[in-house]
Amino acid sequence: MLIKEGSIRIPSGCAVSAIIDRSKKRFSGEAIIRSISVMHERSNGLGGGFAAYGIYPEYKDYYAFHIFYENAEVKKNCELFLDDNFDIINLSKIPTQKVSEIVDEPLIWRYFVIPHPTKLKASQLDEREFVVKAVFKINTTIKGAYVFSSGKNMGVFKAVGFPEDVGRFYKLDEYEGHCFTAHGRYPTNTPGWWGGAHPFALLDYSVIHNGEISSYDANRRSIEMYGYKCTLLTDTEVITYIIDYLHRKMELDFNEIAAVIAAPFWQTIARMPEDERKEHEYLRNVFSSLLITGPFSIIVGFQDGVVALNDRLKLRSMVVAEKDDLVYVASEESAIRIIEPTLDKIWYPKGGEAVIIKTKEESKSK
Amino acid sequence: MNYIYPEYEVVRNYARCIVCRACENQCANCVHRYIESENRMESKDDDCVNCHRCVTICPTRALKIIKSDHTFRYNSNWTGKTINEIFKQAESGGVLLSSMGNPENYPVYFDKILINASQVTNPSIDPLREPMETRVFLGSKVHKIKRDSNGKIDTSTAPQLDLSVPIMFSAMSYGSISYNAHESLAKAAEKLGIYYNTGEGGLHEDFYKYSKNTIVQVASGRFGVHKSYLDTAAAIEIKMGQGAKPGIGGHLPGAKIVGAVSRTRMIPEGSDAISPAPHHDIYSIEDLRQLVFSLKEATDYKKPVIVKIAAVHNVTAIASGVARSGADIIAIDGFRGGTGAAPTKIRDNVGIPIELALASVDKRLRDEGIRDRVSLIVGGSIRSSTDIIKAIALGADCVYIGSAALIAMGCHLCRSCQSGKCNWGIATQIPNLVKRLNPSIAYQRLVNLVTAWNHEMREMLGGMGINSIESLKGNRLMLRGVGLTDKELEILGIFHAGE
Amino acid sequence: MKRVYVNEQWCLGCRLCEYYCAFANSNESDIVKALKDKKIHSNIRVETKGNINFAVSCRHCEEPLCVKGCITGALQKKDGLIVVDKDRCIHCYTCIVCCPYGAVSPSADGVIQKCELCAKISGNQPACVKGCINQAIVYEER
Amino acid sequence: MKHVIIGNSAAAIGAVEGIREIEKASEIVLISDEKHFTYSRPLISYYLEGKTDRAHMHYRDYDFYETNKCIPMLGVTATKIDVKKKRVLTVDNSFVAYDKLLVATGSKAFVPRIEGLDSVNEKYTFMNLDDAESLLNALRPTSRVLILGAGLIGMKCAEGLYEHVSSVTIVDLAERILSSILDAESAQIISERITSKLNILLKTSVTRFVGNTAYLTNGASIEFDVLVVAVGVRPNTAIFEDCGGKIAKGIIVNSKQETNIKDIYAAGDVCESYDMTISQNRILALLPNAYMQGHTAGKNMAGCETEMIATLPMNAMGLFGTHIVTAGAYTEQKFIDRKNGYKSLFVDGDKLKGYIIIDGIEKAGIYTALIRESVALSKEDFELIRVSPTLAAFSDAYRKGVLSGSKNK
Repeated sequence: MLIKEGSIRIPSGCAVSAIIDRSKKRFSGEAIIRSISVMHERSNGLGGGFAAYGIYPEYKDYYAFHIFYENAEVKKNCELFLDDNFDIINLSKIPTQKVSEIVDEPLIWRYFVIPHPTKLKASQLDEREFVVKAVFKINTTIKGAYVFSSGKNMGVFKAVGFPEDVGRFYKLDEYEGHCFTAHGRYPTNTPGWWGGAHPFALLDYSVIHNGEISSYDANRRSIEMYGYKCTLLTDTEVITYIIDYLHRKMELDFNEIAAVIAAPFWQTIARMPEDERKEHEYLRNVFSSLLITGPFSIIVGFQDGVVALNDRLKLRSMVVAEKDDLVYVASEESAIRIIEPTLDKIWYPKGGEAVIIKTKEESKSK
Repeated sequence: MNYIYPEYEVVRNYARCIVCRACENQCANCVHRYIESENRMESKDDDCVNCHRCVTICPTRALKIIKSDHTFRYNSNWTGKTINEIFKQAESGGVLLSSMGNPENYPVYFDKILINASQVTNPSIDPLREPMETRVFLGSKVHKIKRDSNGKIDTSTAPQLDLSVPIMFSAMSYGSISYNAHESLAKAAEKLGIYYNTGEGGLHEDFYKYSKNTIVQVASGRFGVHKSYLDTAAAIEIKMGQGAKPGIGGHLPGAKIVGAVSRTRMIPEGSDAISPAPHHDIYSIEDLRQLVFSLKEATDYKKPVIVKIAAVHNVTAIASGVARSGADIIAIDGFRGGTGAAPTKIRDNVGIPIELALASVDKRLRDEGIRDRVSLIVGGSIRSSTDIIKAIALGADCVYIGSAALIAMGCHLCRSCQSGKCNWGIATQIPNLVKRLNPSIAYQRLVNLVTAWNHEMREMLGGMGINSIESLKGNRLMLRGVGLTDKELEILGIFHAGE
Repeated sequence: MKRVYVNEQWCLGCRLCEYYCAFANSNESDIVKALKDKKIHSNIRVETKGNINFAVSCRHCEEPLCVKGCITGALQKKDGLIVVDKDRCIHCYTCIVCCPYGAVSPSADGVIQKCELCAKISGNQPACVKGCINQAIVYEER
Repeated sequence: MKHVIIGNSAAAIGAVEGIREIEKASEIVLISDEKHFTYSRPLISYYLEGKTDRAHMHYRDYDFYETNKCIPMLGVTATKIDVKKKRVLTVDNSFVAYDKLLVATGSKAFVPRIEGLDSVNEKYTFMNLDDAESLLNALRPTSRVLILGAGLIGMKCAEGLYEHVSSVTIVDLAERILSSILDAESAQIISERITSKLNILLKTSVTRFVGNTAYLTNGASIEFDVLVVAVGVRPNTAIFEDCGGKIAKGIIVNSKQETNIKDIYAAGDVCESYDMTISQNRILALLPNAYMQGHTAGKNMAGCETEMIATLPMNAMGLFGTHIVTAGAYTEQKFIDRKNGYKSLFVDGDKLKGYIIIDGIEKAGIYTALIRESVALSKEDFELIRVSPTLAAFSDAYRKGVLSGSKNK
């Protein structure tokens, strides 16, 4: 029997794509499906998924939990746990449609929740940390339940299958959001598991990733010291936790995060002006175990934007383009041209260069 | 009557011997002798320590040393070695003494661990074409971002050691090794951008110029410790134990306390230098904390403090305690570590393998969430670039090499340091022998060794798809065990090959 | 010009340089065949006094008294190197009287011999330098 | 600049090489009454003996004149120096103009007046190649040779012709052979070694010749077939003396080899040297000395002020297989070592002044250097030096200077 994610580490290659409207104008998920489908050859049908931001405006103050259940028994246990710790505002099955390519679907449920005030107070944690702890608790202790999305006004939709099929399965064209990311997976030695598909998300952070990082276990063993538990043993998972740790807990901005995880080479740092050099030396030294080596192109989604980043050698392709307020990121230019043939600007970010795209509201507030 | 039959025989090929007498000139044990009346050389096997000096310099390759096939009646319980040891002790009434590392047949875990490489899904990296970084900082790395009012990050850290490659020369005192050996290590450390360690013998005034590459040691004897000794160093190491002889102190005989050695140690000429087994001001972990902070106080908190411990059974708990004692760096010395002299029985039976000690300490510190508070240096028979790769993947930040450095300089592991008559000019204070080690050669050989290892490490890193050494640290998925039990794999925290 | 220099701080007095020199100048390819059971005549000689050892060979002087004194012209300075034309030496040993270093000596057949920096022998380093086990003998520009 | 050198032997060649160290392009003319390419005079005894031949006697490589761009006028005798017009007149009445002139005319054999000498048919001197050729032609296996003079020339001549003739007799007024370079004991050692080969008659001289019979002062008479006169040499000063040059026993020069006449230099056997071991001027008719004087003169002629290095007598010779080296002056205080042949070191106060060594000659140059550099013996390990000449005996500073290359003179 083949072993699924969590019991063994699975390296994989992939396709990534993202579209964001900086003016926060919402648009249908149809475009992202078209974009990712062009890169069909980069996936092998063992995983596909999407993160969509701005899709739950009516519940924007609640954490939207998307959960896979193996069976109804598990669901019951999990809901008991949720009930115990959260006020559940709304719960429903996530709407899907039958698609012949998508099989073996688990129970897929969605909950809009807010931490139970007394429980939160008793925990002495901040709200977000409380949510993270709860997600880990479910994922590590309730066997057969898996929270794969836990942010506000955003959701992750993923499955085993080609991404375009996954999109149709979840009826993504019926959602409207201001930002979508998509992932087509090419794992190398597994039938794939629904939970193992990308994006991988924690709170608002979603990560899609193409590559196979060679620093995995160094990163994993390091990040696990800070309260994370890598249950999937995938690159994406560990990258997500690192980003969560650096952004949410260490309060580094995304440029600083890039200087940690895709740090410039020492020889480059040596040539920097003194202030900049000191800062880079500091970040590389203090967070040395969070340096990520090996090929990757990642797109991190967060509440108000996306960040695209390549490994420092740029061992994976990634292209960024702009048209008016829309910004596109993809593994291949074709995935952008298919939805927007005429672009204002297109470029290939250098290895280790974080491309940070923020919505205008967010930019203004800064 | 001498019960002991010579262990080695000098074999001279008389058809090749040109009677140049270089062997005679170079043997401090006077094994070779010129017979004038016959114009030929003769050897006295009894005094041969098998150091290969004569063999190496013989211009015609006329010499070799073989193990004597003289034997006792077969007995796998009472071996010849055991019988001879009893003979020796019955004769002398003394403790058996030995030098260098434990030579006995215990498992070498490094040799049962294999390294990964990239194929297809992840490109290997060619270190000749892409940067391959081996720079390492040692010191406490507390994750806490402080910013000024402009949002600029405060970049100050606890004091760090900055190494071009994660290799340092481990503590070997001036006294146990020669002036020239010390100079070679110091020069090589400077050239390589790494550090060497004074050991517990103080720092000769000539070597203050290498201070930025010098780690000074504070050991139980406190020899040669004074204000400027501490001030000049890049880091200070408190020696709590040594892998070759955990639990006991040191003893440098008065015969070696001559001239500059005596001055440097700050003890009278000819007096035995006795390092007590414990530090008599450290009887528990809180005492260690006091010493750590005394040293930090004395040096203005500008230098990292290393605490060196021997790998013993409860090394994890000890390391955890040390990590919480204020030390910036922990050095763990495995049971194969070298020594200038140790009681044979202790050297060969006390302590645990460094691989297991490292794996469990690294895990314990991570479990406790304090791994970043300290850096880990491991030593005790690091023999090759692959040992280093494996050690780092198991969780070390850096390694100490001692024996390997000595071998690079010419040591042939004859394990007779205690005699003080090192034919290679390393473990001796006899001027005529000391001059045999020309630092300009020895230093270059050290530089070559580390450079070569660095090349190999870069190749292996590149093979794993890693281009910076920090991504290897603790990256145990890069390792697989072969022929190890489940328990061993569990302690090492690695999978078996094939898994 | 590069010359052979001896740093007595490192000279161990092992005399291997003498043997490597004799071998290099022997026209034999095997050191045993070249030197076994023979009295060696080397162009470099080790001197010893107590703990002091050093080897001496021709200094290739700027103003070589041996060349100036040579009555036949057998000793010549060519490109800074002092060489012997063995056919022209008639064993008068005026050069021995002239050389302040004792670096010229009679060979087995009486003809004068001296260090020629292994110029006629292949290799970019004189044999004594290559053979010195402690780099006490160096070949360099000073 | 035009340099003219009268002479073509060691001093002349030294001068050419000295000039060329300084000037690459100036004109050099060599005038020599000998017709031969420059050759080594001391080799004539080896030539006689057959140990060398004409092909190996050239003092410098055959391209020497071309390489050093000098014009040799060989077989041309210089007859006069015209100091006013700065030119040298030659036997064919032509002249060669000079800016700087070197007189390196060497020496000639001294032939004493002896009654009946004229009547001797086969009589020769032994100074140059032509002499050696003539002598060789005269020799027969049956020849009985009589040599007047047991000095260096006489003894080397005797060695050279010994194998070719039936007997050799040497007559000398001195009480020992090689009296100018050996003391009594060393001379005795040599005498003993060669007594079976040569008939040496000392403390006597020839009073008259009658045909091929020589009559000695001690009453004996010697029948001979060939006579060689080797009683001594005299410098060829005539040409210089004629133009007003100052001479004593030889031409008087200063330490730059300048004579009293402007732009005229002298070097070699024709001039005097200052013998540092006796603190006096004297003629030191020795090849190394000639070369060095010539070399010094040459450099000065080319405008590079150079002083002659300290000069002392030095001799090295092989005689019937025995090697003898000597140097300096023989003082009263001496240290004799008879372990390996014979060695006598002559000391004056704290300085080594001279030595005589027979057989154990290796590294003798170290003794020479001690003499030349007036080394204070008390500062070095003289006990060790006495046993054998070794640099190990010198003080650290001296030795390191020598070995480190700071003293490569």
